[in-house]
Amino acid sequence: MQINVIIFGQIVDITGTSAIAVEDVTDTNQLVERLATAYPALKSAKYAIAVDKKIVKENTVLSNNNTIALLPPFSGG
Amino acid sequence: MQINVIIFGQIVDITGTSAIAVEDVTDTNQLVERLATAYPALKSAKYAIAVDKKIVKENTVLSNNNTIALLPPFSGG
Amino acid sequence: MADKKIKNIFMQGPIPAGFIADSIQKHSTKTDIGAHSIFLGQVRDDIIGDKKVAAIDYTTYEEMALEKMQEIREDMFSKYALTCMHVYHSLGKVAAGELSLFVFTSSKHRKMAIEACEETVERIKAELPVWGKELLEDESYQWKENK
Amino acid sequence: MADKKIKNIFMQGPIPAGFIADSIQKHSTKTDIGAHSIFLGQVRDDIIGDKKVAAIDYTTYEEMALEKMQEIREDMFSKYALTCMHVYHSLGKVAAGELSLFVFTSSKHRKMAIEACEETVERIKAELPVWGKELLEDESYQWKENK
Repeated sequence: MQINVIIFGQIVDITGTSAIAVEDVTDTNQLVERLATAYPALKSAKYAIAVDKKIVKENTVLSNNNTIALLPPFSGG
Repeated sequence: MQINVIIFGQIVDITGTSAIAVEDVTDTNQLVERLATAYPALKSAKYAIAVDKKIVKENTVLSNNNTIALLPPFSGG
Repeated sequence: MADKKIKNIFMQGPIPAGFIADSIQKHSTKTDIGAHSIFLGQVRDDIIGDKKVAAIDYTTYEEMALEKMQEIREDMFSKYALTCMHVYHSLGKVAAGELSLFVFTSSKHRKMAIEACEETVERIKAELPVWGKELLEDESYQWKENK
Repeated sequence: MADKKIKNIFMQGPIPAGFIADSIQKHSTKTDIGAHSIFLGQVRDDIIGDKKVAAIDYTTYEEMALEKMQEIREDMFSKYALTCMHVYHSLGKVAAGELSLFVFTSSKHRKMAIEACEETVERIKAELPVWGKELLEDESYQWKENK
């Protein structure tokens, strides 16, 4: 299964792109591992994962219908 | 000794004027009594007395150099 | 305090929205400001008995009010890390829907600006010798009371 | 929530003082309002290392931000007796001294307007997916962090 991930803020400085596709992941824990392998700098980066515009704190099962986003700490205002 | 008193807000509705002169008073307690005699409706009116722009809560000796003001409850803003 | 310049805060009639915009705009040169907090008091058309308030006519004991405002201002600057603070209060007639009070505090960080603004509004309501006469539709009136 | 209209809060570039004045002016027809509370965020020219911040470039995850803002708005209306509430946030480049956030709450009484404004600002800073990139004088940059 291919998961499409959209990326914001300073995390784009690490990935070099604001959208990536990750193959063969079924939950958010796996996604984090796969991202860390592809982009080692992500290991020390602070970010939250949003699934369908809601931040998830626990491991969450993913389907390719979900919208997945990597969100560094907010700094609006 | 003559004391000049300036009057504001709803207290003017009682006195009919915004400045009055009161003869032979030496302190604020006497002033309150004399005013109540002249304007009985003042007995039930709420007001503070300011001597030289400071509100006095205790009986205060007056001289004719003082600026005395009768101040009903504030309602600015 | 005797040698400090006492600022005037009173303006005749309502405070125009354009005046507030000008006041905000002037702060764009103060680039150490991160947060502004503004309070605006607007005249309500409350129902008194069976009549609406059409306007409030404000009067003050000006010398005392300006001296008291100076004291409040100094207290705010010593209590909070403010960059600046502006206060304007209407005198005379202000119709329902128009603005009668404008309190504007600015600081590097939001907490200071917000707290100073709120405290200033409370002190103005409680301590400034200003009186509002609520003019009703039928030209009768009632003296306003602050809660 | 699905059938409620989601309001846009974003505007390109800085929030002009004249826009704020127009927003205030529009409330003069709402004669049951007694108090307005306004918060403005202004870009500071902080020193980072030995360089000044010239501007902040704001980006957002717009769909999520608008959904979250709608949630905050609904919470504020159920918690406080508000007459109305308006929020605007800049996207793109906002220079030091310019305004990037405008929160505007109105109520019959001051306490409600003031508390709702402050709480909305805190929630925007903590919960809205918006990122500020501080552009320094020499065209290097640093990502802003909210405190």
